[in-house]
Amino acid sequence: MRPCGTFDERYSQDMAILRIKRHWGLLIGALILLYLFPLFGSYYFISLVNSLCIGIIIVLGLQIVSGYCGQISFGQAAFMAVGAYTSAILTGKVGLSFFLALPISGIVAGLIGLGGGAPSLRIKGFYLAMATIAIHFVVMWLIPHLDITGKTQGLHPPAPQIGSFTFDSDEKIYYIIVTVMLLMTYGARNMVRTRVGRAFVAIRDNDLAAEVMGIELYRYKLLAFFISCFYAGIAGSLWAHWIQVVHPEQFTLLHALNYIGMLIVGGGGSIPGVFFGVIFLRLLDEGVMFAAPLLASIFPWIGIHPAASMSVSVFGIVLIIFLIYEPRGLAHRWEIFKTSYRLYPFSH
Amino acid sequence: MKEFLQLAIPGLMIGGLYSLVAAAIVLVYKSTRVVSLAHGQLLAFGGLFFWIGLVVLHLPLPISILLALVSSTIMGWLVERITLRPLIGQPLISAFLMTFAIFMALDGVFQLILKGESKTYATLLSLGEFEVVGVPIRVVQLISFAVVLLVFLLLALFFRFTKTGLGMRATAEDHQLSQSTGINVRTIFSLIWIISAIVASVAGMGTAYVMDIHFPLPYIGIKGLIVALFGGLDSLPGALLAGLILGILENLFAGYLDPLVGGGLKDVAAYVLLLIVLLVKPYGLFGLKRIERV
Amino acid sequence: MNFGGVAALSGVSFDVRKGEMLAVIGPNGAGKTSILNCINGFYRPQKGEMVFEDQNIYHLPPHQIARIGIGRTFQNIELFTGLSVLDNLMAARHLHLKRGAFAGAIYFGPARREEIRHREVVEDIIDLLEMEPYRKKVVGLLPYGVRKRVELGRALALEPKLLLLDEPMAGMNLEEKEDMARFIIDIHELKNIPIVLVEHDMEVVMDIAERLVVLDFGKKIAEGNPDEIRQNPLVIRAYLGEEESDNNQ
Amino acid sequence: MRKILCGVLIFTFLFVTGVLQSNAQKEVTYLSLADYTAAIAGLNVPGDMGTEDYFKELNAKGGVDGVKVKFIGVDTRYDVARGVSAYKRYRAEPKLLVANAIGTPIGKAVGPLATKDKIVQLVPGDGEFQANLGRIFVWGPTYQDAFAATVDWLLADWKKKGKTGMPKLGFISWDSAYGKEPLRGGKEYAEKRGVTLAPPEFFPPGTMDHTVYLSRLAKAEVNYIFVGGVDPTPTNVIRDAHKLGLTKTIQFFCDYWGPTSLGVRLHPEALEGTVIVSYYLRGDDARKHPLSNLWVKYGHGKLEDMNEVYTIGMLWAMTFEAGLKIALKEVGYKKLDGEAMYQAYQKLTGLERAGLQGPCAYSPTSRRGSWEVRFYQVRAGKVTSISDWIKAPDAVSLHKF
Repeated sequence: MRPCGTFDERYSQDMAILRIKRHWGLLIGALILLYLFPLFGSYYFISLVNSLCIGIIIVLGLQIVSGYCGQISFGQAAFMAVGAYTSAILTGKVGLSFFLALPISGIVAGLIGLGGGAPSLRIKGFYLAMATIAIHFVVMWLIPHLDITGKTQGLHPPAPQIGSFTFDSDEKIYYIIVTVMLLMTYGARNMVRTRVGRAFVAIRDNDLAAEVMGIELYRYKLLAFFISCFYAGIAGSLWAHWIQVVHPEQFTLLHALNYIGMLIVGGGGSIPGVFFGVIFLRLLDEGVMFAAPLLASIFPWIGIHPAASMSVSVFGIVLIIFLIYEPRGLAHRWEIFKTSYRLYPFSH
Repeated sequence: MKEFLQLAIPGLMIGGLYSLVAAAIVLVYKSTRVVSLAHGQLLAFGGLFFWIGLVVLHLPLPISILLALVSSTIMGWLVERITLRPLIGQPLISAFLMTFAIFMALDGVFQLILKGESKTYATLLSLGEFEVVGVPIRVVQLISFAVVLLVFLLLALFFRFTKTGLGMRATAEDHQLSQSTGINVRTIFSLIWIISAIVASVAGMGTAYVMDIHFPLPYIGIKGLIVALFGGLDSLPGALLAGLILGILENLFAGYLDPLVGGGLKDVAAYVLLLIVLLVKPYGLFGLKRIERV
Repeated sequence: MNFGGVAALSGVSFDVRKGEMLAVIGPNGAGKTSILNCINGFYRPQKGEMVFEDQNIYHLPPHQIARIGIGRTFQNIELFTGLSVLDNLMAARHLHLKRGAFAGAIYFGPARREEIRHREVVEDIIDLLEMEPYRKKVVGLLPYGVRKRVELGRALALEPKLLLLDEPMAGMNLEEKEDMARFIIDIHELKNIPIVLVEHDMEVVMDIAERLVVLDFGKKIAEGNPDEIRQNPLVIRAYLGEEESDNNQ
Repeated sequence: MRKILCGVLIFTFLFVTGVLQSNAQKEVTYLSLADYTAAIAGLNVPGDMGTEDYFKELNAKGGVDGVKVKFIGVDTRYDVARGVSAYKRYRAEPKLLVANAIGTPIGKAVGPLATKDKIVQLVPGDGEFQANLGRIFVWGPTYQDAFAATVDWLLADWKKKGKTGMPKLGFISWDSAYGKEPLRGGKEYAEKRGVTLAPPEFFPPGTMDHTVYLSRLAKAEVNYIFVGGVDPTPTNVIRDAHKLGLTKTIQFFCDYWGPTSLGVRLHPEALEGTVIVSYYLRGDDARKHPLSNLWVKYGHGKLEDMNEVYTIGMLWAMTFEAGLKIALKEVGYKKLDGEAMYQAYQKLTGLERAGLQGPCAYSPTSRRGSWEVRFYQVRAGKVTSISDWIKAPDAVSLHKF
């Protein structure tokens, strides 16, 4: 968002994301608002923001592997499960602090995620996507059949703790989740505009040319998978300690598909797109879920079950409309808006 | 041996139905390069329409079949016309997501009709059973298997000998080229969706007959997708063979390995197989490897 | 080098001398592009050897060829369509940048300094090829001639020790061709690196190349300076085919 | 475009007036986190219909001492994230007293939240909540109790048939927490009574063909098979067993969520002879019950199309009504909260619920909805009662949770 008539004099200035004082002002204002939100937000909205932040972390990972590196992955839900379980085991059974378990669960998920990227040596495109679906199911079958994961019963990870302070409520863990989300966003935003990020886009846009430029395809594809699964693992760990239950039945393929949907609605290859996509689809999902009982109570002749079924359809229909009328995602709309703002008041 | 056959023969019968779903997916992929999740719903609705005709409206069997086929035709056409045609020229992942969106949109309708219950064709055709080497086989299963083979035969004939079929094969090779030779690619797309919807609905009637109509029926579509990949996304014979193989192997996995690992292997088996196949033969058993030119 | 029974290249051998501009010419299907593909590792010839600066590069994968210092452009433009001109060139600096994913994510400190340093190198190339107005434009939307230029710039950004250009002037109008020829000559003089120029159109290269290699049906039929080639009867027949022989009768 | 806008405006207007209307009187809230569109919809849809209809009837009669009950049913699609989100959304509803969380993982995820908010939570039948007493109440006897009662029944049956030795029992159910629950305690009970258990079979929910698992149980030469899963799963399992010819030699049992009369109607020949252990009325018993008329009254169709699970919904509602009555008497509407309701629920011991279920067993030391089960058998395509109410053995205490 640059107002008309702003120019750069140095390369460092041109490369900065925040270019003028107003940007810094906006950013700091937004951060203050975000951190003060639990003081005035209602319980439900705090919890909603928590779930949005976790969703954003997962989709950021997906954006890196799919949106930037072009390798579609349906494994996000499974790797989130890996992260959640690792964290739950490390804190619950080993007794590690949450703040150590958080990065470790990211790394563990990332390492297992390398297995998801392994087939990318030989296959690409949709075949690779299906391989990640296969990995999803293999992981989700393994989890309830191992002893360490509490089998089908799941685990109850404890709330995070610093000294004697426990982050045991939505308002408290909100600060952890939001902070981690901001850090992860900062990392992703910078990563995609530096060397590794350009290598990813090069692979996505033209893998032959990328190789000619000296980019080792397989290594960078694996790196992309590692990073995306790292993000999923971090999100899983946060989720586990927020809900305080990890259960094999809570990570399904439908979740993974939903994350891809968020990516598309938001727009591939764009970090703000992740925010748009996650927020739009999560709010839509919440909306249809709560419209159903409301509808049923206002128009009793509809009944609860048809209203619920309709909510499923509405979700599908909105996605259809989106794909037809805004195929490049909300991020594209945002770009158009930014450009017109840049030129304002001279529209030509 | 007897135990092996007891596992393999029912697997083969189910596998035939997987092949049909896979065939429907392969048809669409071959001509439009769209990988479809929506076929699970087309299948489920095929079964549902048949049930509506037979059980709700009490129509005679042939008319019910006709009703199901006609409704599926309309549905296939509508799906292509409304949702996928606007996406021509968009990235294929959008089209894939579109099929997912269709899946969700139709799932709501499917669940609305089902109300969590299970529907069946009740006592339609119970022609008894006979034994082959000690394995009981029901005549109905045999009939459904024969139908599977017949559909494949018809598809093969259609693509080899009719002008439309040839046009579709040409479209599969190159959209722009075939357009320039006077083939209307859009009509071909509509037609291919209609044909695939019909194939899926036949599979749906078969599956629903063997296993009733209840909530997981649409998810057979994902199985079909695995089978299609397993056989190679652009190969009809591959779909047939891969379906049969998967049907059998699934049962063998569950039969021999389940006790060792504590159950639940049946579904995972398909995915493990898929992973192995993709690593060994990246384009499926019969898929064409595309050579890239610089 | 065979493709399923079709011999694409056989018994072709030539060398590139330090600092020279070599043109490889020949009619359609002569195997010109195949030679480049063999050199930078896309194709794996069944027999033969390739030596670059006393190092055998036979059967090395493409990214290692790039590391050794061989850069190339493509006949059909193969750009990173989603990136801006600037980022396309920066992507080609990949081998010269050292910071990994983690440093990039943190950005402050070494990664940032590195980015700025290499930005300057890239800006020089942009100046050289006169691409300033397009700097921040996404390349997928640029006109054809400019995209060709971006590709040349991208190959330059690699800082190659040997530059392979695959039909840099294909599909251009006369004016664009002249511009492109000027850029190639500029690069050749400024960087003093050997350039292998593959071209379909003989007349264009005659003016700028110092030496030419002529291919036909995967075989080398002639080698020499432009004047020698112009008079070579084999070359004339290969280029003009039967018509020429009709005239002779 | 203008038409769409008009439509949206009218819709919003109706919406707003509806919302305003429903906020006018004294009311309490009953929340149901149910799965209407996925794996266990067969249980949840008719169940919540029953609850909703009973509350409508109750409100039409003026509610409990003038306090009306607001029913909210949310479709969670068997998804934990949705369940938790829905709970958090509705937790601020005026006087939310009871949350019914259907589906094991959702129950477990909502449990700590409901406990923190001090409201009463209901779950289907996991013995875990009886073993660790908290604010979570079970609908009826736990799953393991039903399994233990079945073991008793089959031993009597074995003796009645004049066979010697000990029978062998097979177990087949979903590969999930719910599917494995009956064996946590049930296994110990069977061992105590000397019944051998064949290795249990678990299949993924949504499996459509069960022949593999059944053949393996047949090979283990079991005499009885206990089938788990929510209808239509058990119906389909027994249908497959029938195809394999197993129903002739093996006696099948189903647990609470086994074939309803609708399931029986689909495959009468397959289900013939199947024994169902139940804590609520089934078949014609349920249909003859006067409360079943609500099914017709609220326009769900003909009485013979009624799913018996409908009555369970009414049971929840009746229990809620009784609990509310006690809580209102003790603290009054103003101070009414989840804590008061929790105390009231513990005083419901012995509550009779129109004979639809055995007397209520909620007490400070018990979370069971009742102790009694009764056995039904499919005879000539009808679910027929073959026993009176029997007190189920306590199998929960045998397992270390």
